[in-house]
Amino acid sequence: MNQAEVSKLVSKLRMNIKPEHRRLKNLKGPEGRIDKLRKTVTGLIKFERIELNINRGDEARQYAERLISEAIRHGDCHKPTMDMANFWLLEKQLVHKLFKVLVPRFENSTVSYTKMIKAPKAQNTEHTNKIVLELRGNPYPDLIVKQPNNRLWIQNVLLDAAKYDYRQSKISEIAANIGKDTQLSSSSLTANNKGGTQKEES
Amino acid sequence: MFRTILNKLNPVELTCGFHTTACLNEVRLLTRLRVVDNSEIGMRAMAEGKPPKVICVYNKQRVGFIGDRVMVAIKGQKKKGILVGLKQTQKVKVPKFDSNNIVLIDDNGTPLGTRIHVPIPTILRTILKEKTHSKGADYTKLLAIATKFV
Amino acid sequence: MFPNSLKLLWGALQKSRFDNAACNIRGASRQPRFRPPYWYVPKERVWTDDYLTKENKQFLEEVIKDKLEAQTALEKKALTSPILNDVKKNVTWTPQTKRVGLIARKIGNYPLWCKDGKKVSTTLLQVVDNHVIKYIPPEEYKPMIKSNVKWVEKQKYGCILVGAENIDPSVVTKDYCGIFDSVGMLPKRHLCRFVVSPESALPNGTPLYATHFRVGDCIDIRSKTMDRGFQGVMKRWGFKGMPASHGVTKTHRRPGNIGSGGEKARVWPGTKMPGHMGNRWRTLRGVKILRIDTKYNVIWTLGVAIPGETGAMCYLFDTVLPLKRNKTAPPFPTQPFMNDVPKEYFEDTIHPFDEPTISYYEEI
Amino acid sequence: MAVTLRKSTELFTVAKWLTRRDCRTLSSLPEKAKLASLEVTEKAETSRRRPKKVNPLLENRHAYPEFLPDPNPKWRNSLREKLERADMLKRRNQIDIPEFYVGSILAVTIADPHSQGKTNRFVGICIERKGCGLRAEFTLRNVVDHQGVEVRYDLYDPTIHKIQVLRVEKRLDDKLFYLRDALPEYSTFSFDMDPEILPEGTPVPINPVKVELKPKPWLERWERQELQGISNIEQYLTKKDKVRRELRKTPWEKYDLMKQYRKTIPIEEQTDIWSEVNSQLQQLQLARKKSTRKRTFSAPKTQLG
Amino acid sequence: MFPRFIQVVQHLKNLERSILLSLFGHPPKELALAVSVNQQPKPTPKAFSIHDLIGDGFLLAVPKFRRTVEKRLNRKFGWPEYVWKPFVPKTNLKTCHECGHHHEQGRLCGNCYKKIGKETKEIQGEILKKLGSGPIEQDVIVLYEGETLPDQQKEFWKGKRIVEMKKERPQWFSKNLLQKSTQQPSKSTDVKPTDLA
Repeated sequence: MNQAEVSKLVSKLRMNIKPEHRRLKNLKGPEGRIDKLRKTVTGLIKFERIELNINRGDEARQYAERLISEAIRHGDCHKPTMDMANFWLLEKQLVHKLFKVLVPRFENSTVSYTKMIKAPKAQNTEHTNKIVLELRGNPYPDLIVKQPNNRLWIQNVLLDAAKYDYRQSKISEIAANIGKDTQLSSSSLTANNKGGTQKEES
Repeated sequence: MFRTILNKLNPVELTCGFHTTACLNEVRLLTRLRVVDNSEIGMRAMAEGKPPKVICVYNKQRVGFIGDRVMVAIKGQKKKGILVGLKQTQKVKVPKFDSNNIVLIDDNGTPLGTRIHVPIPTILRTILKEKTHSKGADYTKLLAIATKFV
Repeated sequence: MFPNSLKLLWGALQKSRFDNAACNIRGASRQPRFRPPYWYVPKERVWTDDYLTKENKQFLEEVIKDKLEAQTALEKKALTSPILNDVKKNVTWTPQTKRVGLIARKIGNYPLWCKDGKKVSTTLLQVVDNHVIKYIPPEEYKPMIKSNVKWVEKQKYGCILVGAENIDPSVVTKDYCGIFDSVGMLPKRHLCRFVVSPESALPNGTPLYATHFRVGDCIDIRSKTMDRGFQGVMKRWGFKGMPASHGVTKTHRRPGNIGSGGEKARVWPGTKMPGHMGNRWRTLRGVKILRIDTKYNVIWTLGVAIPGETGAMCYLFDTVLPLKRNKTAPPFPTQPFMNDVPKEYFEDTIHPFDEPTISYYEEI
Repeated sequence: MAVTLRKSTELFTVAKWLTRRDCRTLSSLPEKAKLASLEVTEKAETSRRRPKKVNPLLENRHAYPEFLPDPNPKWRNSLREKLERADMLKRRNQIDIPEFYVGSILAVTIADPHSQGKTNRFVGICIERKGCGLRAEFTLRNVVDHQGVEVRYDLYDPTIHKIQVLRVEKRLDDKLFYLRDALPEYSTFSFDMDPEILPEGTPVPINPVKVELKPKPWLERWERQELQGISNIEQYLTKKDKVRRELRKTPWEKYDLMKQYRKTIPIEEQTDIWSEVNSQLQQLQLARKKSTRKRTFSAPKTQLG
Repeated sequence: MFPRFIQVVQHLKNLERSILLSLFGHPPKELALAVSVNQQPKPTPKAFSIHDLIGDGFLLAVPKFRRTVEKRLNRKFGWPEYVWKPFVPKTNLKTCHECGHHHEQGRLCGNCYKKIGKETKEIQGEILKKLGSGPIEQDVIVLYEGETLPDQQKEFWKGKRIVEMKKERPQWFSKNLLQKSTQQPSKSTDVKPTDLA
């Protein structure tokens, strides 16, 4: 059991982190891996939405999140953070973007700063796994459109009916139990509950 | 031969390319030890820069631990000794020393010297007492000539 | 010819969908040798986006809440049932009796110190939401594997289904939910059967606590070992491998010879070879309990050799080792909930941390 | 263009907005002027945006690092960590485990069944602290009778009677293993050393002493570890050593944000941990202060090692 | 008369050729007048006999034992837990709520993504053109042809830069930046079938 490092303080990332990093395929070893990721992080900050392979995308996502959280935590007057931004962003105009655009955008955010969604598989490509990586709050059209009007969908209609039945039976039971002994109520309640749960699997 | 002489002359400039990472520092066959009592043979061997070499460790593992009996080759003679301090990593609360220390004894367990001039671990007291029971020799005489325990 | 092969193919395809250990097909055309018991049903359901409305989601939560209430009512009923309370009058514990066990989660290791200053490593096992789901008497209990043909006549043990860790009913299949629903419980993440003698039967819904075992008792722990994947012989069987140099090429970690010629010129069954290592059920027997926390239901056991990673599920039951068995009667059939239990139990040799520092005195 | 909206009067805004399309084609000059004015306001805003205040609870992490769990998610479990912390606090209530750092000089008294008085006292400089929770350990080093001795202790071992800090200070490095290869006077401390008590409220001093190494052979390749506390390492290095040192350098590791993240416990989790144990630790600290006040005050001497 | 003569000569030539072939193997070349002395006479091919093949016993490679049905099927289809040779039907296909195309569970719909990706590329190009190579200090808002800015508070517009697309807003791209849908829930309750017959 090793001691945690105490010299640095970091903010918690709002995403799942694997216990170990991925080794991206490259000849130069760990240095080459970092170089690869630098390019991807720069691209992500520049374009705000990119499509790439899952392994590289997921790794780059973690680094981008860390970079933004460091920028939010320390601001642009902190020299090590500026040094870090200088290292990770290959195009220097993006350093301005990080501190002047992204930091205000994500300052009060309670969710992760980036989003990763699996892209559709192209035909005859069983093994390539592409993703779309984007910054939240980008000006592009949404990738996933939430359906607000789902009341008439089959599962909701069925559940509405079940809810009605459930409430009715409850009311009738209370009415019947007014005069009766209260001890019996629990067992009959359980019997009635079955209808409700079976609907859940529909 | 030539290289060793050169090394002695200027050890910094001519260090050979052996690895210098941390090793286990075990006491096993042909390990060089340090004699820490004032027996004549031991003093002379250390002064001449010819420390004794292990030629047998008397236990099952053949790796020496604190209190184990070893046979050493010292100044062309075979002598027995007891390990009283080890370089290898020890258990919690047991001291670890910067050198592998040995006290020379004869077959009955009587130390050849009259004084030990470095500290020895207190756990040795218990270990030697236990060993004395099982063997014929009495090793606790060694404890009597110790100057300091840690 | 054609329809026949199509039928076979279809049958095989259908079978291949179920990834359940019980439904494994042995070859494309063979029937399963063992019929699994009825509680072996697929648990994970295919996940779909339901797009439920807000009201309907609330309704589902309400139903679950009602079910939880019903479950607590069942618990109370079980605790006041005559089986649990009148036990001293009717049945007594004998060394041959088999009690029910517990399902626990391995949550980590840390050291404790004995009263003589010795440090011992311990493993912590947490008992979460353990409930008796059902008792199946000997007449109805049909074990999957029968070693003896006339076992049914000789059968003297029933079994108890124990579940651990409540989960949301909507994340498991309907079949799995039904097992719990039939006795009025919410579904549990883990379900296990313990073979018990009929005296130690328990009513449905009885909660089980860590105090089911006593400090100083020995238990057997069954769980799955760490999955190490496909491994070579050096790691899997501890072979020595071959030298690093002296003309050895490309065979440093290989097994070498696997048999002799002549009549034995084939690979003998059971030869130690590379293959999948770990992820197997293993039982560690005779593990001593050193400390029990009654508030969080945590058991400290001696040693770190309990199979599985941190977070693995373990099945705990009384040891079968003849020398380490219970000599005196343990809580039988189980320890019911009590308000005035001490917060922690310590084994006699263990030094509690809130006791003063250990010192030694000269023997006189 | 968007700048036009930021004019105060609404009517003006609307009018501008309506004519926006026509204005756009004229030139970019007015736009730039407005941008400049905007920059001033932005700058004022950025200067206001200061780094957030650090929670004072988090400062505990230097003095009590063993309360933080191992960051490896394989071994994390909130309940186990909680029980472990409770046990640690129970032990801390029994004996006073003071605040010390690598480089401090400690005197440890343990109950030893092997020694004659059944207790044993050892004084030395702390060269390493490792492990978390109840496994926390520290190593003391001293040179006794020209023989280097190191003893490892469990911090929460119930046989420890007393841990006394003789001098509290930090060194330039986190691990002082190089003292094994340094001249013996840098790790020699007398057993009857008097405790030096710092005046209340002073920060922990950092001892800037740089040790001198003995010539090779060494136990480790100290030249590759970027150690601050060694003064004369260059004189022993060969050309090859220097080349190798350059080859083995990993300058990118400094920027590996996720590597740092995987080694640390995030602020949010640390805050929970420290708020759980802080009140008890404060009480213990107060009790310790009371006891130290009784002792005589002695000024810290500047001393070798 | 003349052609018939030629025919006869041709026939005679053929006859001669066939005789020579049967006697000396290959027919001699057209200009070779004499048979080469060195040429060895080819051994006449033996008549085929079944005994050449069979010899004393029957030695064709044939299976010695019958393969069981189980083995045959396993060979044909593989083993479901290890290698399963036939195609496995996908069970995780869903219908897109937007366009009705099929897509895998947990992935984006291919049809919708194509559309969105194209639009994204266009906007990205437009933004890059607008922002140029100077330091990027402002957030961007995308407006389409013939659109006005939505009503927002002043703070909302502070430090934003407007990027205009030279085309109409696509139908599916929500205009309102806060509400993420273009469709309002319909209030009519009656369901009328349309486009019948």
